[in-house]
Amino acid sequence: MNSSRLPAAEFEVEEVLRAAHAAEEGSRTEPDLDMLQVLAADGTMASGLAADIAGTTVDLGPYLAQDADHLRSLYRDMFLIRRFDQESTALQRQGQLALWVPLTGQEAAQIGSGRALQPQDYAFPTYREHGVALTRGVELSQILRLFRGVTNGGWDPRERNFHLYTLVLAAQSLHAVGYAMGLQRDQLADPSLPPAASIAYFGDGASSEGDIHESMVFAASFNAPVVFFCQNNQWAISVPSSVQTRVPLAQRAEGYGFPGIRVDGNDVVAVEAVTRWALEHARSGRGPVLIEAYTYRMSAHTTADDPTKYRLSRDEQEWQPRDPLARLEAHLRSAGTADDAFFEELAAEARTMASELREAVLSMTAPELAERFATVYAEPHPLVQEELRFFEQYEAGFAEEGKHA
Amino acid sequence: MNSSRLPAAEFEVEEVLRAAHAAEEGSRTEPDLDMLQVLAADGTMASGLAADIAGTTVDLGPYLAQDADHLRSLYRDMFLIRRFDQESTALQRQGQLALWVPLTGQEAAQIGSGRALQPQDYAFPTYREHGVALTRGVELSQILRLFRGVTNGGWDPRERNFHLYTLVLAAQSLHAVGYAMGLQRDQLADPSLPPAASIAYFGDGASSEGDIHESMVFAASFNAPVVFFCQNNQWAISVPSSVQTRVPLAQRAEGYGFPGIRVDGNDVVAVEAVTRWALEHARSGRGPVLIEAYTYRMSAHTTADDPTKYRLSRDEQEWQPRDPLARLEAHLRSAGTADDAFFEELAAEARTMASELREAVLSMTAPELAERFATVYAEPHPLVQEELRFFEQYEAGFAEEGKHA
Amino acid sequence: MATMTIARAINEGLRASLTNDPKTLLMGEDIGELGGVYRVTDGLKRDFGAMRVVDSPLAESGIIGTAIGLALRGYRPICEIQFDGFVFPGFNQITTQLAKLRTRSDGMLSAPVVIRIPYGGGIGSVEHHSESPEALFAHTAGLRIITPSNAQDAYWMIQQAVTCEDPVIVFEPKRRYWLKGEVDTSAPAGDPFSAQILRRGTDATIVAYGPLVPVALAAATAAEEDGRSVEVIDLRSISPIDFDTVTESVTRTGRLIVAHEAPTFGGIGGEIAARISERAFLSLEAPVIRVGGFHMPYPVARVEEQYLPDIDRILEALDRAFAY
Amino acid sequence: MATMTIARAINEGLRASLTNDPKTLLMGEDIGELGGVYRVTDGLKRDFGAMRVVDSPLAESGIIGTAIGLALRGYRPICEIQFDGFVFPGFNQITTQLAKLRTRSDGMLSAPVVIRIPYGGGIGSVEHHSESPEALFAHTAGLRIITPSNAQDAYWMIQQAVTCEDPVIVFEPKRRYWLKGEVDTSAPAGDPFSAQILRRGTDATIVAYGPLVPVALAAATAAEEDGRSVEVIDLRSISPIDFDTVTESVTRTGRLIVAHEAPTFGGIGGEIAARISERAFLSLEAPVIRVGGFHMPYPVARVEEQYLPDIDRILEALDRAFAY
Ligand SMILES: Cc1ncc(C[n+]2csc(CCOP(=O)(O)OP(=O)(O)O)c2C)c(N)n1
Ligand SMILES: Cc1ncc(C[n+]2csc(CCOP(=O)(O)OP(=O)(O)O)c2C)c(N)n1
Ligand SMILES: [Mg+2]
Ligand SMILES: [Mg+2]
Repeated sequence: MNSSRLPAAEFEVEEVLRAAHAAEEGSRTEPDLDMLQVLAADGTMASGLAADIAGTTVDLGPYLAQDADHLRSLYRDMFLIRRFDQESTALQRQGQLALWVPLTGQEAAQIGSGRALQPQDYAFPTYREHGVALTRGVELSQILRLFRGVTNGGWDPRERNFHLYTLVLAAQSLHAVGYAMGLQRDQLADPSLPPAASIAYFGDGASSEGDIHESMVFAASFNAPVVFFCQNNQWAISVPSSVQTRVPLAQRAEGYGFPGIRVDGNDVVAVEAVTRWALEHARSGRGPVLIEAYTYRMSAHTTADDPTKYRLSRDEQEWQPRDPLARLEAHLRSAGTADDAFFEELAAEARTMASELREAVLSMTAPELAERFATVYAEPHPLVQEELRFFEQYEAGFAEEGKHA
Repeated sequence: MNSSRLPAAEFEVEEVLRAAHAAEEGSRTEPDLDMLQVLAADGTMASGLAADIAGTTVDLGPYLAQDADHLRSLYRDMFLIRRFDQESTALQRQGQLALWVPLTGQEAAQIGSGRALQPQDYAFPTYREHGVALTRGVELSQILRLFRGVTNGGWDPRERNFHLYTLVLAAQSLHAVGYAMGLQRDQLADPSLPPAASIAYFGDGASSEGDIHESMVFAASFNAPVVFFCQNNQWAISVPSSVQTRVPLAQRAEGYGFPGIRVDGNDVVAVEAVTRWALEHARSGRGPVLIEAYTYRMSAHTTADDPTKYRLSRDEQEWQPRDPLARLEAHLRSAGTADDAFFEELAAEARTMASELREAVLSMTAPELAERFATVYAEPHPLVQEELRFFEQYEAGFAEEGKHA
Repeated sequence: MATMTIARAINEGLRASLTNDPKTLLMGEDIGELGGVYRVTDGLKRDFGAMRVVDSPLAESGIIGTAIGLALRGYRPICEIQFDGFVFPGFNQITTQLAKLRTRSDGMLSAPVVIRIPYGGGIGSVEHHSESPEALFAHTAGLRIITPSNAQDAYWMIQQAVTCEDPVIVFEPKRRYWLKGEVDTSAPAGDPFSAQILRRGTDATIVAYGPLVPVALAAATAAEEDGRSVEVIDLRSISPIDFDTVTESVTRTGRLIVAHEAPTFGGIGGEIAARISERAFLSLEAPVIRVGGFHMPYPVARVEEQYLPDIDRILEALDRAFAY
Repeated sequence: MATMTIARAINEGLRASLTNDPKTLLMGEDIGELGGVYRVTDGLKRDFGAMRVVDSPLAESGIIGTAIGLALRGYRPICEIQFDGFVFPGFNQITTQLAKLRTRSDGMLSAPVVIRIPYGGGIGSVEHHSESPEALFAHTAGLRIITPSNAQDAYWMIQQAVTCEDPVIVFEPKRRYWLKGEVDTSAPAGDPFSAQILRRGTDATIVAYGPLVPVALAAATAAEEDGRSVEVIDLRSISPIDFDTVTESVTRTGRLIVAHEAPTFGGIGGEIAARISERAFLSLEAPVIRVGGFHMPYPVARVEEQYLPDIDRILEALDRAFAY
């Protein structure tokens, strides 16, 4: 992530991406190998789902939720979070946010997995999981506090069991495993507690970091109730996922001896089913699971990014027909389970949300630096106190008197 | 590694390892699953070797070297390095070395893999690979310079393409990959160069470090000519390998999309064949390979370690019959390709080596601290020069005159 | 009152923490059956079980990172890093996560993780086993760093680290593990983040911590023979530093020597020298003199005695201070 | 002579290095097609190809660790760390491997790896994108650390880092990337490890580096209005530090202010203050005053202007120095 307040790059944007690049591109596209899917890109829906897990066929049917109400609510979440994304992008362009990290294209992966969580589960996002935040019930405007630069956090993670965004890639994956080790111990101490799991979100780029490995080693070693949820959106800023791996990322799990599943990350129904299964697997003491949601970042990495530098519009167009919202809309319409009124109502709801969001952002006040001294330590700290005293005197204009106490 | 100069632990050694521990022990022993072997523990030798690599059967026959001369020379290397190990242990006990890291039990893994290397290959050891050093032609006494505390290195790695020991676990694995990336570039620049590979040695414990993961990610991404050679000797000091992994470590390779093979690490013939194949695979541009040599650390972790604290003598006894030297001796004797004279001659050679070693160690002089200032930087450095000046004046007794320039 | 070594005092302190708070747990490499390579956790797995005393996989980032997660779930993990030189794979988790969690959450979350690190040289060991990296942590806000120099402090400071709501790194002076001392296991503990004047003097002050405290005391005794009355302060806490105690001392003595094993350049002695030079500018009769390691990787065992600050090096520094 | 920004000057410097020595190569995240998030490597992959300008997997330890391996094979890798706050996963490789390789091999091996790190605040960014961690590297022997403050230095210092046999970390003042200046691409470069007096004065000296150099110069100009003649030194090299130049200056001016963005506590300013207080004890008319960040994680964007040392903070420090 780089800041939007930067001067624009002075170097000319290359007019055409080189032929070499285009050639590379060709070989980059990984085959959609063994990817679980229920809802096809054209909106047709299968009625069952089975996964091959370490050579055994597992029926995920019981985890599938396909009734009309449920599908409509999934669509609603995806629609609202896309609208949220658009509004936040607009707010950034208008200078109200320092930066924005769009999720467009990844709604199914996030809403599907987020909806699979139970209240007692705890989610560790990276920085793009606004959709998961919505499913957890986090007040969306709070997310924008981070991007407005008034806090590095934004919400109380304990309220909705949704952790703060962690910007150092992969670091949170270990926190998720440790948290799961805590859940294990809680359960041992009090077996009447509802079984719970944690879930760690990370990207295809982050998968290369050592912390991802160590988190999988620890999770396997302690059979921790954790689900690793990798959104392979094909890109780590400008670097294609083929630089991080030459096989599906889900396959990494085999090296640690726990299940790894690749799911169509643009199919919200399949994502939800797979994640439900994985969470239950974890909660019931059977250990960790890795899910790779194969999806696509349809927008820029952040509002400071310029994807024309590194990817062809052809590529972006290729993914357009796989849009997670379009396919569920197609399904709902063709199945007759949602009519124009539904979509119009939803659009209206989204408009209201957007304007409330805008209001909330504009009313967010900047903190005072003086307040920041209070949260460095939990207990009194003489250096912090001394520096705060200095700062307050300095600010109060005593500074000019020459000598600080 | 901890130092031998420490006072002995004051806490009483637990009289009996707890029943709980014993129970754990039982489940710890991993099955010898899918482990390549030619030379069985009883000395019988198969005539062929085939590996299942990603579902395809690969004939390793062409890589097998089984003629009598060769087998005798493998035995010789293993015998000499065990003798070296014993002598070094003795030197440590006599206070001539600060510490010793024994290899007994791992001779086949080290001699087999080391002998598979060609001169242009480059090896990155951890700290226990004295056997590999021998196969590279490193003067063995130089290794003891490190353990005598007169250097952190000991030999010129470029002379024999055998890198210095790296004590921070797993760090050298990335160096091996970078080196292999250099080999790739050299080859591109000058195709007449003999193809070469690097090999990274690490242990079952080190396999959990993030650097191992990153090295495998980089190796796969750049298809680097590197062989990862993991000696799974069952223990990371006191921690059994089951804490690091619940599946064979060789399986990790699947997650990166390159071949992983588990070989009987106590079978020098199979180890050599597999490593030869892997190196050729790497050198010929087909990318990295992971070899897990399944073996056993028959002695303590270091001379400062006390294995009775954490493992049962039953365990140690179980591995005794799988001794890599005993089985090759049994084979040589039953095949009639080595007689008593051979073994006696070898023992005599080893005795000579040992006494020369002892002499070399005793004649190793400690450096002067003043010399250490010279190797911190390659180019002149004012702070180092200033501190050296101070130190020399201080040592010369000028210090008493009160003021340092 | 009982006599025990520093190692045993930490063992007993850990035992007390494990007993007092069911949410505490130990994590590290070889801390279970083996009891750690220094036997500091000896017997604790036997007595508290594998869920409380966890032999972790061999990965320092993993140890610190999962400890943070455990802390988020309400636990109080006490991590052992096997040696000073092996903390660096965990540096990212300590610096960017553990230290910043509280600020990141605007004070809503805390991560009361304790990290025990045996540190320092003088044990005749190989590379990476003798370092003093405390300055590399002290610069990062959000962490607290303490280092006991005697058994009484060792027993109490580890327990105080555990109950502290902030993350605390405890640097344990490994070459003093077998130093014996009296421990009052009933006495209420003093503030672990304060310095302690161990010896009164009028002509100069020596500030030291951890393994160099006995050296500083011996130097002060030796200086007495030259007619110099030297005050000795055990810093005890490296972050925060109890500058009040040091300033007060220096305003009385007029001279300050700061000694640590870590290299002088960029070491914590620079911070002390800078701050005291400012606070006590008009009282100083000589510049603050630092005694520390040279700007080189910790040298090989056979020369470490020449490298480590010893009584003579401190006396030489005193000579320089008195020459002004 | 050409006018260019610092970013462009580094780009041109890298281009010159890639042209002059076929063994050089760049490695990092997003440095290829994208040209880095700051476009500093823009166009280089196009012109030198994927074997010389390598988009690496996303792993900082991997970048540094493989760079060491490449260096062992005779290459001269120039690594880019995307932001200051993301260097820490690579900290272990830098601290325990890169810095120590030469000593470990008794001088037989060297690892001429260059690590470029855009650093510092003032860009209105989110967490981990505005830090100044130079002190965390300066304490480790075996590394060299430089930081250019203008285009001319940027162009030459990166090239000098590349030809240096020692590992060099180049901290690039990211908020000054678009600061323009004259670059003489033909002039022989001065010693990159020396400080430079940018402005002469008689009453006080300000030492600054990287992003704060323009601030120090502006403060000196402002002080002139109060009748104070202030000398300004651009430190340029953080390890080693050119103490001779600073000492010489302070013996003339009698007062020293050291300014950096990094937190004061444990920062490199402490080292400078301590060393100059010792070297110039009898010349100092006031204690060395440090101006730096507070002991807190780099604050959120909306308050960073209050946090960052600015002209007023330096003037306030000058006032304090003149009050003695
Ligand atoms: C340790 C670390 N290194 C570098 C960065 C800079 N950075 C921010 S996002 C990003 C790409 C991440 O890609 P991926 O993990 O695929 O997640 P995505 O952005 O696609 O959701 C990079 C390199 C970082 N945040 N953390
Ligand atoms: C990064 C790091 N952490 C901890 C240590 C301390 N240590 C030295 S050897 C060892 C166990 C290594 O086990 P393994 O990798 O299996 O190798 P083996 O000793 O069995 O050959 C440990 C924990 C270290 N050297 N480096
Ligand atoms: Mg991605
Ligand atoms: Mg092992």
